Amino acid sequence: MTELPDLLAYVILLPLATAMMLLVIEGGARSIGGSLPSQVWRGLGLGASLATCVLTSMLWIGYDPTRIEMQFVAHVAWIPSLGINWYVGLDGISLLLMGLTAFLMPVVLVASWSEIQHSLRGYVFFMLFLETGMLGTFASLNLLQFYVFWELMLVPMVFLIGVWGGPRRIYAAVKFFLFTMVGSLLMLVALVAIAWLHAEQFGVWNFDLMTPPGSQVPALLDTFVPVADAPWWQTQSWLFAAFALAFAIKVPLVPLHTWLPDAHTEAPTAGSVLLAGVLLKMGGYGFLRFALPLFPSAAVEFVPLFFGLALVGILYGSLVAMVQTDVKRLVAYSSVAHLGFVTLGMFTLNVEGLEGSVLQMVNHGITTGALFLLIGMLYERRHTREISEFGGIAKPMPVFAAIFGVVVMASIGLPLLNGFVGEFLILLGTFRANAWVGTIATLGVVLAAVYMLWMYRRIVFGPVENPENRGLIDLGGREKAVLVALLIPIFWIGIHPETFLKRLHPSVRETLRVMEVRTELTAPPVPEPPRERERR
Amino acid sequence: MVGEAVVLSAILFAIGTVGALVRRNVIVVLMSIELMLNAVNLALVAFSRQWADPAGQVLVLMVIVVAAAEVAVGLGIVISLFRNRETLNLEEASLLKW
Amino acid sequence: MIPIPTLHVVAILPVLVLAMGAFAVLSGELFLSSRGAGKSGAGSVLVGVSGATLLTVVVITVQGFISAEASEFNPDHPMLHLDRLAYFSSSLVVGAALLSCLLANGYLQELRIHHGEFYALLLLSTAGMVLLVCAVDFLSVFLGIELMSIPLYVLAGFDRGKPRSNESALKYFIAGSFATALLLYGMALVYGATGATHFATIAARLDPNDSMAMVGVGLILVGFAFKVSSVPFHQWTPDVYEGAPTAVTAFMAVTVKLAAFAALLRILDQAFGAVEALGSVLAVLAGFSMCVGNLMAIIQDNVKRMLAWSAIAQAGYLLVPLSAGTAEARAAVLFYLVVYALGNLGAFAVMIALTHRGQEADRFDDYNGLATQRPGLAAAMVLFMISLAGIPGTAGFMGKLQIFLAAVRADQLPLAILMALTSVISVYYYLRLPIAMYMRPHSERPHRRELDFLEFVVLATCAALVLLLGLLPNTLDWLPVIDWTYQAATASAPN
Amino acid sequence: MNEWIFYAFSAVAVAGALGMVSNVRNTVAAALSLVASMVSLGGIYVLLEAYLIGVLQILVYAGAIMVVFLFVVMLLNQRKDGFSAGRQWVMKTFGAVLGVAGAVGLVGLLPARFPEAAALPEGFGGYRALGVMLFTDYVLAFEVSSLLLLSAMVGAVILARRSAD
Amino acid sequence: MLEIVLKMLFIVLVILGGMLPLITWVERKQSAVMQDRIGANRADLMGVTVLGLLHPVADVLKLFSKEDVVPTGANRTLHLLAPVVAIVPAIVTLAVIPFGGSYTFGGATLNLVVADVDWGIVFVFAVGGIATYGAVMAGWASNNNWSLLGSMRAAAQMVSYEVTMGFSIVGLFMIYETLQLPAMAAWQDDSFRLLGFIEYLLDIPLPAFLGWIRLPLWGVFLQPLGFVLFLVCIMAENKRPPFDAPEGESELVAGYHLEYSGMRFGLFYTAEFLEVPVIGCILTTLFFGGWSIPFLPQETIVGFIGAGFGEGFATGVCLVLHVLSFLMKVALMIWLQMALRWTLPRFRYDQVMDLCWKIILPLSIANVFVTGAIILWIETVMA
Amino acid sequence: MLAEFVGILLILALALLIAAAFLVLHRMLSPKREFAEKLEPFECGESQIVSPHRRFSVKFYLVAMLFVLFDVEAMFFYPWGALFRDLGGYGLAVMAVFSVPLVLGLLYEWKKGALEW
Repeated sequence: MTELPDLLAYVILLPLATAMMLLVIEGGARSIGGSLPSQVWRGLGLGASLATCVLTSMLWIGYDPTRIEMQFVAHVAWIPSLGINWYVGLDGISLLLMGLTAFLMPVVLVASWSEIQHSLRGYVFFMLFLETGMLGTFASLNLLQFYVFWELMLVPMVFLIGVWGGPRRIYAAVKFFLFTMVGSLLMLVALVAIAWLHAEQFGVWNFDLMTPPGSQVPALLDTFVPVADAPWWQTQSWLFAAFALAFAIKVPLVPLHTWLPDAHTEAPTAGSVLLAGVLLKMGGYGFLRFALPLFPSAAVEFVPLFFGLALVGILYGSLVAMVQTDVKRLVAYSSVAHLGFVTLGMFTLNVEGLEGSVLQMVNHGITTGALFLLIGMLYERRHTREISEFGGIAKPMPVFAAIFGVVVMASIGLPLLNGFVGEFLILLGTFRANAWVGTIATLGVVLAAVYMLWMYRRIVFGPVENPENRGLIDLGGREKAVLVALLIPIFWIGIHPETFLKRLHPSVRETLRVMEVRTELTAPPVPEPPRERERR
Repeated sequence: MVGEAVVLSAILFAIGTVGALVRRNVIVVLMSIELMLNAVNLALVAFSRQWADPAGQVLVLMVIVVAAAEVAVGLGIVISLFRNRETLNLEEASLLKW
Repeated sequence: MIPIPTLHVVAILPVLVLAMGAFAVLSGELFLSSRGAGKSGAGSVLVGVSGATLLTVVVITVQGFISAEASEFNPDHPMLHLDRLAYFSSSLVVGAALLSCLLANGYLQELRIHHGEFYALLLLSTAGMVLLVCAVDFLSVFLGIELMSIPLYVLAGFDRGKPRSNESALKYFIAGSFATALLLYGMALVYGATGATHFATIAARLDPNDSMAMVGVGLILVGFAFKVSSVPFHQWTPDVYEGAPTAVTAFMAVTVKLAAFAALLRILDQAFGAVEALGSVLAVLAGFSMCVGNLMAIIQDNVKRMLAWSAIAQAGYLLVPLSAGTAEARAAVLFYLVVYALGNLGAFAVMIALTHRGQEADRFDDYNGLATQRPGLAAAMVLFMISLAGIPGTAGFMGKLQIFLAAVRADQLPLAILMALTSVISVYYYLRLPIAMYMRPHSERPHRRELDFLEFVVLATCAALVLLLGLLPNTLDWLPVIDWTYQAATASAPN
Repeated sequence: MNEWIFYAFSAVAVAGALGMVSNVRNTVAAALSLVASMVSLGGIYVLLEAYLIGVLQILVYAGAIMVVFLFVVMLLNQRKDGFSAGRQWVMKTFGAVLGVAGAVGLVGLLPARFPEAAALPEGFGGYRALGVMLFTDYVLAFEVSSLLLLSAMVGAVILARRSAD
Repeated sequence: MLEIVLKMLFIVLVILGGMLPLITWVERKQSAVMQDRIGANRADLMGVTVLGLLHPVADVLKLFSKEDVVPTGANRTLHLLAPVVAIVPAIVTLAVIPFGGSYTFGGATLNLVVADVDWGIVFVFAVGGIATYGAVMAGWASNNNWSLLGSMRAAAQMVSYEVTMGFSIVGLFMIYETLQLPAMAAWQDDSFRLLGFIEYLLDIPLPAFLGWIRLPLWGVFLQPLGFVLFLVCIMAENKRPPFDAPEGESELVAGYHLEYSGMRFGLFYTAEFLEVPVIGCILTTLFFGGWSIPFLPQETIVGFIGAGFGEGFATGVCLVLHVLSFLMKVALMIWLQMALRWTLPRFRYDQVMDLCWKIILPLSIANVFVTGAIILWIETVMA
Repeated sequence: MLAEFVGILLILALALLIAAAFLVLHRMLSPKREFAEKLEPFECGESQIVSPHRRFSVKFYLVAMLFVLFDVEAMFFYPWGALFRDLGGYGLAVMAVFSVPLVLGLLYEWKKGALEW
């Protein structure tokens, strides 16, 4: 496919490698009494993330949208005795989300150029660490490798929130960490359980999701997971529930969402952007990549539940967003609503819904990211996020108001902007699946318009009542550059979504096909009796 | 007689256990533990008689050795504690909460 | 004429070397301390001697593990059986002892209790542990436990000017000797039921329906539960850990647990294999330990106490595979022991490195803002904490993964789920130190003390191994730890 | 005859043990009643044909270990437990109940009848039989016990020594 | 059973009823002789003083008629028990002392020891250990500073010397190959050519007259160092001068029995004096051949007399001779103790302890190994 | 062997009997004229100032501790001594190994002043 077979590995590991290199150099410098200037850290960090971005675009270019199988696959034994391999590959879904990640990272680094002043070295280190974690999560095709990246990314995120966040940062960081851990550890148990099932059926230890090209080793997607007539922990429902819990917390679905407003509000701008932009997507990605294909029957079983939760999320998120006085919290709750759409789309289990869902994830990443950046810029100037403190910002900051307006419109889902395409596809899929659900979901779109526009009006329009707002300076060059970089995809997706959809289409279809095949699987493929248990 | 001896050892062991758990005077607690060890020895001797196997008695010898070593160390600890705290009451001696 | 037994000294070489080392240290202490001046120099010599001794023993046991030749001291009447399990556990125990021994140098000097006896007792205790992990006879189990414990009681009270240290020693002593009495009574009852003290014979004669024998087995289990501080036999742990000098806490928290678990592993496997009910008993103990340990650890405000409760919880994790009893479960136990040792030793090493002018850094507040003052130490602490919490990329994750694998395989899934959930709780308190170090403002406490070279060695070793075992536990040709644990776990009994 | 001697000794042993555990006022008296208990246990050992153990029991337990206890009691010279009376009563009752329950439970789990004891070889329980076993089969235990004693010696000196030199 | 009771009564009567009163007299008289004075001679029965031999009787009468005072604050039970605990071990020790050999009359065997136990000597040590409690209890129960200090000293001294006492005679066990006291005595019922092994070593026949130089095969000749050490230990164990630091009048008034009067004191007093013949018995049995008659082994006597008067009579004569020999030796040992007691000044307490731990203990341990080496060497040479 | 044990029991009984007899006779024969001053603990003519309930020097403990440990050691020496000739050189070696730590322990006590009075 490409000249560089390990391009994907370079993409994933480049940020971490840079971080480690910086750390080593710093350690060496410290030991002889010196120190690496923090600007070097920042520069190299930005450089690394830009390089990653460039490499990712090479992936983008090299990706063949006509093929359905994984591309850029690399499969290297890592811990063979446990069936853990370095197994990465891309399909359209991963490609989009990786692209989003690689794109947001330099943007965020530039955006936080002035915000982060103390412990800059640590900040750069954790950002790069985080980038590797995120990229690795989206590319992993070995379940344990996925788990490793999934958890690994938590650590830098916790530090980003906890060290550089707002006044209640520690509470928010711990809450974020604990919520995520609950789900992921249960997922680990389920993961081990399915690996055992696999081992009993095939006699091989393997955590690979699918068999890599050129190999005959059966992988987890070949495993028969019973629906009934088995110990409870071997049934699809329970295993799916364990996976779903982890992903639902991350998404987040409504009863499990409480960590999100806190984390978003307390995190520094960059953290919020990455949380909203990338981390939340991992939940959705996890459903699509692992939970649905592995346990299709259970997934179907659970559809009503998830529809319900998604609808509740949409409505609840919107309603709560409406009463927020803190802009950042408002956006955070709007994320809950948006991600409700994403979940909804996913569980329609049809092509439109799934495509819309993935696209909406990207959209949300960009628009909400942009919103957080904008709020951050405001915060840098006023050191408050209370809506009531603002009003009439349009006068001192016209450029800001304009861009803010575009982004708000995108978030609402105005046609020709990116939000529209995603939401439209999702609603399409939903109506196909269940008209009632679709109707209620549409209500959510309206609500989104209400709270977003209301918020925009209160901040941007009206007279400048607060004297402090009078002297506000409009966006500087760096800030403009950042925002413009974000506006490009907003318009691109809105105007020409085909660029993205054509890459998504085969992958989504393949996912649905796999689900169908596995639903029809009714017995273990190789009737091998379980090994005699050696008991003491 | 073996059976009776084992019963006796069980009774002594129970008494010792209760003493170690209930009493609060460190020295009495240590003595109760000694009593438990004695009950062990009695059981071992009885069983060694039962099986006509001197191995049990070798074990008793080792228990005696250990009892001696434990007494030396345990009372040394009591003395060093007493120097600093002037109490033998386990509950009074509680800078550290249980 | 009495038949003179044939003795194979090679089988007790580790113990012998350790004893010799202890003698050398003790005579060194006598000889050097009479000189009066040059006391600190004397200390370094003694650290060197004991370090060299422990290193030698590690080399011997590792060599034994590689050669995989089982040996017995007295083949006609084996009390020790050195197979791969024994070699593996011994090298683990002695390795951990080596690391904690290196930690003592700087620490004891800061506390002004740098006496040579410390090293002598440490070596003797280690000798006891080696005996314990090689034991295949109740007699040697008992002697091993005692030789391990008695020096430890003393070490816990080593800082005898401090009431806390005295109390720690006293509590440890009472709990320990009480446990020994229970253990012994159990041994006596099992001996009464089977007429044997040798594991293999017991296994052959043990009748699971014999109530007396079962009481004995239960009491033995309780005795070990005390040693590994499993709930409900854990009450002594936090106090003892907190009160003892940190270097001692490091030593006993790690090595005792290693040795006791390794011995328990062997006893359950080779002597009580017939007792099916043990699995569920152990499972119950595991469940309680995990819950209580993790919950109690949350409310501590002292780092040592927190680590003590966490050690109780970790004992619970270790009991999970132990209750499963399969070969892979035994391997998981051994692997997790390595993980446990590294994480705890590392954490204690950081605490020790921060001890300054007789003041220990054992409260969470002492760590506030440490990251800016001692970035290296803080980073190391974070690494050890996330390893103990079981975050991927560290050894702790691999350990938990292995336990999950074993538990799920052995139909212990509820236990695995409980372990997962309680691990989440543990994350909360493990995170407290990183939070204090990175996210809170500086405390008044001066953290400055030159890092002792030996402390650096320990920290670096632990950190490197935590990462290596977390990322490449079985990949490197020279460090296939998982393979080793399997080889050790499947080493079979002699007869 | 032997049975009656056995029962007499048992009675003394139990009484001595109870006296030790229940004497809350005078630690010296508690220790002395434990001595009585131990001496009669020595007699029981002899009845069980563990002759050497019997005399060693008296030599070491009664004659040495308990002496150390007495020394320490007198050294610290504490006559009373320093323990409130009400609490004392509660503890006593609790202890008694616990003890009776424990003993009954433990005894109940023992087999009702032991099989007839095996025939004893010549010289069983004498120093020769025991010594041969100790110095050949169990020579390791013998050697290790000296390490145990060494650590106890070192430990006791460290803990009790007056000055921190 | 009857046999045991008779043997028991015999030894208790001889030692307690016969020797003990005599010793109290001898003590006074011997000291007087050694200090060149007359000594106690005032007790008279209607003018008859018989060299002061009535003093023991007077002593007993006096002790019985004194008031029994228990000081305030004393623990009455322990105060009463202490003298009992002090005297019982001294008497019980007699159970394992062989005051004669083993004699066969017809089919029946008469073994002149109350209890011929496998671990006789260990029993002596064990019982000696119990004696410590007497002193401890007395001091504790008296509620008196001097008593308490005295009892602590007494106990510390007794336990210290108990250890070294044990070590000092391990060499003997190695030679005798037994722990049984009768067997030890029987082992010594022989003699050896003093220069025999030199002859053997050098492989030159020595002149015949040198071959006649024989020594009884007694412990004292085989283990001279052991004997000295043991003697010191056992005397210190008895706390009599020169090892009477626990009751040193000049420092502690009277030590642990300060608060005792009347027969309660009498029992302590009796115990201490009873120890003297008991020690004599032990020393005799261990080091001086017990009941044996030097150069005249039992077979020789029985063979010699039996030739004329029949085996049974000969054995009877032998028995009587042996018992007399034993008592004579014991008397000699008593004299030895008296002589030492009145010759040596009292040790300071620190000297007492130093002597025990720093001199006797190392020496006796060394003695064990040297003895072992020599035995091995001799066995190799002989083999 | 048990028969021999009966001898010991009998002599024990006899000894107790003698002691009891002495005390009972004394009780019967002695006068009883008590008054408070007489019953005061003897203190060389002074009234008791220092209660005997004070602490002693730790040296006593150290001696007792040494005693108990060496007593246990001696416990092994007795049967060993009696068996020595049967064990031969092996026995000597075994005991030498056993004694090394103990002699070292003794030296340690010595040097550390635990034996100083």
